[in-house]
Amino acid sequence: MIAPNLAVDIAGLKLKNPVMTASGTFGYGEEYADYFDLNALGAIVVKGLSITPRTGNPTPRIVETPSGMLNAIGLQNIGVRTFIDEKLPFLRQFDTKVIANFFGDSIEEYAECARMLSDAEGVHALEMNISCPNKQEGWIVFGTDPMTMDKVISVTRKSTALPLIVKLSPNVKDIGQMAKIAENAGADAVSAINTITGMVIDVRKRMPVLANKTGGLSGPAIRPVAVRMVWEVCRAVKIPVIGMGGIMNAEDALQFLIAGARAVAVGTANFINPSAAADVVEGLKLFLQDEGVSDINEIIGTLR
Amino acid sequence: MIAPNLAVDIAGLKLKNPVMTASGTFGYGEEYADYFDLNALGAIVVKGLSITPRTGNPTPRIVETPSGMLNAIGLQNIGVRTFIDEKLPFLRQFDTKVIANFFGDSIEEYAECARMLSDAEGVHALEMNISCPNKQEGWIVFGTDPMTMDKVISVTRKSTALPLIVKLSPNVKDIGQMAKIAENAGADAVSAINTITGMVIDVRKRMPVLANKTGGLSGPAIRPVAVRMVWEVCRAVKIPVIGMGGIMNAEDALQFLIAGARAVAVGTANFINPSAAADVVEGLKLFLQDEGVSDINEIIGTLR
Amino acid sequence: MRRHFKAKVIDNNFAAESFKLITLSPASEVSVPLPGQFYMLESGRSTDPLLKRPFSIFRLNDGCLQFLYRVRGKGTTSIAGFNRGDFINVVGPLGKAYPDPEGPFIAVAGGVGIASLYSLLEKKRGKAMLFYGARNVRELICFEEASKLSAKAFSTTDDGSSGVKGLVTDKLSEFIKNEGRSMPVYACGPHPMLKKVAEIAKHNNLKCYVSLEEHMACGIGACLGCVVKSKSSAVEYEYKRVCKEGPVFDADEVLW
Amino acid sequence: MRRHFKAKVIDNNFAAESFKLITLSPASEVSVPLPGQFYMLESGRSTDPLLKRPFSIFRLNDGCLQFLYRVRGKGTTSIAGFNRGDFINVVGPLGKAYPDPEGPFIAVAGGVGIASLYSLLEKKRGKAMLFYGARNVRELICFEEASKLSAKAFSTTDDGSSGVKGLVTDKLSEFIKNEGRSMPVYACGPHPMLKKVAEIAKHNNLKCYVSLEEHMACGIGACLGCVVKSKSSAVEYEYKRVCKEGPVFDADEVLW
Ligand SMILES: Cc1cc2nc3c(=O)[nH]c(=O)nc-3n(C[C@H](O)[C@H](O)[C@H](O)COP(=O)(O)OP(=O)(O)OC[C@H]3O[C@@H](n4cnc5c(N)ncnc54)[C@H](O)[C@@H]3O)c2cc1C
Ligand SMILES: Cc1cc2nc3c(=O)[nH]c(=O)nc-3n(C[C@H](O)[C@H](O)[C@H](O)COP(=O)(O)OP(=O)(O)OC[C@H]3O[C@@H](n4cnc5c(N)ncnc54)[C@H](O)[C@@H]3O)c2cc1C
Ligand SMILES: Cc1cc2nc3c(=O)[nH]c(=O)nc-3n(C[C@H](O)[C@H](O)[C@H](O)COP(=O)(O)O)c2cc1C
Ligand SMILES: Cc1cc2nc3c(=O)[nH]c(=O)nc-3n(C[C@H](O)[C@H](O)[C@H](O)COP(=O)(O)O)c2cc1C
Ligand code: FES
Ligand code: FES
Repeated sequence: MIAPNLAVDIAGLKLKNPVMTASGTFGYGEEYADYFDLNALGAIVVKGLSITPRTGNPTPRIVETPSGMLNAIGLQNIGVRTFIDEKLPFLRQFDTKVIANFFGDSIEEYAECARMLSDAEGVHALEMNISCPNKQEGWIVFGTDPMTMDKVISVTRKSTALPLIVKLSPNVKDIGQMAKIAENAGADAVSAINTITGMVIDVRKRMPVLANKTGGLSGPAIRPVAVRMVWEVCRAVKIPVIGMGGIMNAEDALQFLIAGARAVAVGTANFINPSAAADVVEGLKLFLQDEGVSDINEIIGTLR
Repeated sequence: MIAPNLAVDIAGLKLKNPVMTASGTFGYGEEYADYFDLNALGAIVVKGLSITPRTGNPTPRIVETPSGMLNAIGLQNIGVRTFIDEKLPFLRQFDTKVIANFFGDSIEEYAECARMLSDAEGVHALEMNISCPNKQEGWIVFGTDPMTMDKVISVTRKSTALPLIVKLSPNVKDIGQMAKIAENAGADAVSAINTITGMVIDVRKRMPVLANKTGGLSGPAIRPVAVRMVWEVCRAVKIPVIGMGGIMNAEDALQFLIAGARAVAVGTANFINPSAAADVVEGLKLFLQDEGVSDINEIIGTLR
Repeated sequence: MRRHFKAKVIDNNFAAESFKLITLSPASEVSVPLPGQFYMLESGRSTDPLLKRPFSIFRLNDGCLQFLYRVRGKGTTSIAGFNRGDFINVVGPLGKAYPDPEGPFIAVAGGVGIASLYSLLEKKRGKAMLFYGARNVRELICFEEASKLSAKAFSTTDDGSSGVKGLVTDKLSEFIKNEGRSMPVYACGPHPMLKKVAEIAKHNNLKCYVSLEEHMACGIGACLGCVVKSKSSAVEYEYKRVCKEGPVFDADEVLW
Repeated sequence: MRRHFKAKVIDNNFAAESFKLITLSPASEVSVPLPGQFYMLESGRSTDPLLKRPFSIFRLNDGCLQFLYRVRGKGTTSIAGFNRGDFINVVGPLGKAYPDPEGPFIAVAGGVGIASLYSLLEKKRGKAMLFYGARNVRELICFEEASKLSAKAFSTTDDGSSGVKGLVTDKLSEFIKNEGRSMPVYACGPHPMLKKVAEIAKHNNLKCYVSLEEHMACGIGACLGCVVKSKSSAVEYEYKRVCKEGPVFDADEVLW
């Protein structure tokens, strides 16, 4: 049998397959190079970057929950400069697209960060993490307030010619509507979902387990919510959608693709199985062969 | 050692302990009478009632997910009349408060339902399920739209003198704000959280597993989200809060109490362990003894 | 008598490829199950899998409860991992049993559906005409033992590796046509098979009882997850709970 | 050489009340671990528990990896349930090892911290002054074997059921004061113990290496979950990853 086609196109970004890594769960790629050939992936999305380095939150930063985990890393990162100088050269070795996830404390920072990353050789697309509070305007989270969201995307849009992916927060009432706002503000694609805010309390100490009190829930626990939200997003917008949330294997990934996502990202699963993302690629191939489908694009959005 | 005090007061409703059952997970109480003495509970919350009986959704109605389950029962119920005539007499035998959960398709139905239940002997409080769409006004879900929510609570408030508990939907951006609206509209207490909307797709059939496509996620998977939301609600309002979402044992219940909930409800756990709610009561006693605390009220809201 | 109890795993061995037989010794005094009733078995120690899983009582053996199950998804895989000596939580017996057949009767089993009928064959030794269909001879579990308990026994397999090649319902039709006897029919198996059996019974004016399956959360009537559409005099249809009003239904009640 | 492999459980027995020793035979060729390195072990078949759990290599025995672990929460309870013959997923060896002591050295173990130091004692047979503290004699696991591998060995217990009653750090102070030797210190145990050991070492101008613990998700440097505050020349402090820059740190680097 001929190998099925896995290539997909995200707003002009050609991926050899629809499997990416989720930001913050794959470091800068190099951590996983010991475990599998990074050429196997459609794209690598790196840990969220800001203009200047961030130290992040105090510990404990993570706690396990039933079929999931909370994290409050606090966006620790090495900063755009160091990323470009020290991490990007390594990633350029691979025939895999590199997507830079980034964020800022203000609209200006978002725009500036996008600009800096756009000039770097080997960054193929940008993913805006808008689940961060706006320091200048009363700490409103960019991605949960329609007006703030529209503004930060519109401005950032103007500062980059790369495909701009907006990563949606699930901590909203109507994620489809938020996706529509992103589309109208100039996003080339949207990705969903980011983590859902949660808390675990140590009942003996009467204290939250995380030093930051709350953290973001990820992993299989959130998958049903993620699939539903991605499905809503796909029905709301015409731009491509990247689905994620609790994907552990190819079958989970297929739920998102069938719901309409053009690509998927593997997150927490990388922690449990360092070759999870590559295994998903293999699993998708097997599924297509098994079902006698020659092109993954014939699976996308086929939910009846 | 003297047995610790477990009694709590919810808006004048005196419960012998803070443990209730979550609506829809305990039938009308009688299903569980074979498994433990219902007198052990603080309160029994019955399956959601409407003025006239409902047939509910087609099957499959449930599907298991990682550490959780989706349900789309579709509010099947026997109707207020039959409940009062056939189920309430059984419940009156017990020295346990009975809370009637109810809903409607329109504001008038909510008010009428509350009125009918208020006249029944042996109903001690009402819990409004506002996670239902408003048929008359474009299927907006009552509990996710501030205006609609305010209206339905204000009107229903006038039709009952019983303690009125409003059950909050988690499918919102800011549950604290929604709780505040409920408080201002006249709710005596709020309960949280109802299920989070989710979907599971059968990848071979390219179809949602549930006949209703989406369903409500419950169980341990949602507990971190529920604890966080209940904590936000407790900080937003002065009226008592009833916490629920994924409680499997006393330790889980304590997370909600420490976050500030005056009482808790055990839901999905009843399906896995028919005496789960009674076991939580026992576990709370042991915890208090172990910690040398003589009154559960000294635990409530002690999060540092 | 407790209906929610701990039981010790005495044995949990393969009965055939992908079929296991688990033997449980209850740790407290428990009720005696009737043929057709079922139990909810713990599906593991953690919250994934979360819900208990429903299984028909296969046999009561020396005070022990036996269940014959097919290892399918994550729940049964987890149950298959229980070892001798482990304790597991059990709820049951649950649901309505098969009404006692007064004389000879027809039993139709599809695949692991034999689990639900086996104890009826045991109880009514020598009274059953057994029709047992499976995919192949390997999945025709305990056909020999079941045959010995029956007056007559026929097997069918999809691949002809045992008995007649074809559908068990075809064999049943043929038998009723040829022998023309008037016996009640008791059936357990996949939904399409049950539907067909119900049609055949109706067509031949035979009383018919079917044991149905639905996804279950509680097994005790509380969640309303397991309902089936059934006929109602008052309204168009009515939902009945498989775990409470069933799993055994008069085929006439069911809206197929 | 694979750092992510399947391994067969050869043994998984109690070493003491609530302590187990698991012996794993890798199914493929794997790297040889150094004392102080650790592995991430699968915590079960389902998604609850979800994450792998970190454990120091205890011993390399006949090509098998051995881990000594305390059964605490749901992860270790699940690992305790693995049976001989099961296959589990393993990632490792991970992290920085103890720097090789050139001559005699002091080893300080608190409780199950002995797991991390044991292979160093084996490697540097007869070179260590061992200080081993535990709650009671039952939790003083393999003290005898460890003593044989050491030049001298002292035990302390909280309840005096073996060795001196009291803190291991008091015994250590006393020893250094009396014997005044200049040896590097290697320590693994609870955080407050390590902090105290670091103080004692600093006060006596001894080089000191500590093996730290933090909640881990990935174990391979990707999630940034396991960081510790450490000194930095440029900024106030810097977060280093226990799984990558550690778990063994120069005590001077750590911001205690
Ligand atoms: C009353 C009754 C008696 C049964 N008796 C037996 C028996 O004796 N032997 C036997 O092998 N099987 C029996 N079954 C079917 C058995 O319960 C399922 O095979 C089992 O639940 C599958 O679980 P799983 O997690 O391995 O499969 P999965 O497919 O992973 O299950 C996922 C979910 O679907 C539900 N589910 C899947 N298939 C079924 C089904 N056919 N019926 C009900 N729920 C299902 C599961 O309970 C679970 O919630 C019976 C079912 C019912 C309702
Ligand atoms: C580098 C390293 C080496 C270790 N070596 C050993 C060893 O050889 N023997 C041994 O018994 N233990 C060792 N530990 C501690 C061991 O990892 C924890 O006891 C174990 O993870 C607890 O898991 P649990 O699910 O049973 O406990 P829970 O308390 O239920 O764990 C809940 C969560 O907290 C994390 N956690 C809890 N305690 C710790 C801890 N002390 N360190 C790290 N994470 C923790 C768990 O990984 C899990 O994510 C080591 C830890 C680290 C970081
Ligand atoms: C430890 C950790 C760190 C993360 N950091 C980021 C980040 O820097 N930027 C971002 O957009 N998302 C971040 N995420 C969210 C993930 O990219 C992903 O959206 C989410 O975890 C859901 O997918 P999963 O369930 O497969 O992990 C992080 C998630 C985890 C678990
Ligand atoms: C099968 C099922 C039916 C439910 N029916 C109702 C209902 O009728 N009314 C209501 O307000 N909540 C209903 N709920 C929501 C629960 O009361 C509870 O809010 C939710 O399940 C979270 O708690 P848990 O995780 O402990 O189950 C239902 C939940 C389940 C699982
Ligand atoms: S399984 Fe819950 S009502 Fe039948
Ligand atoms: S555990 Fe993930 S970076 Fe250390």
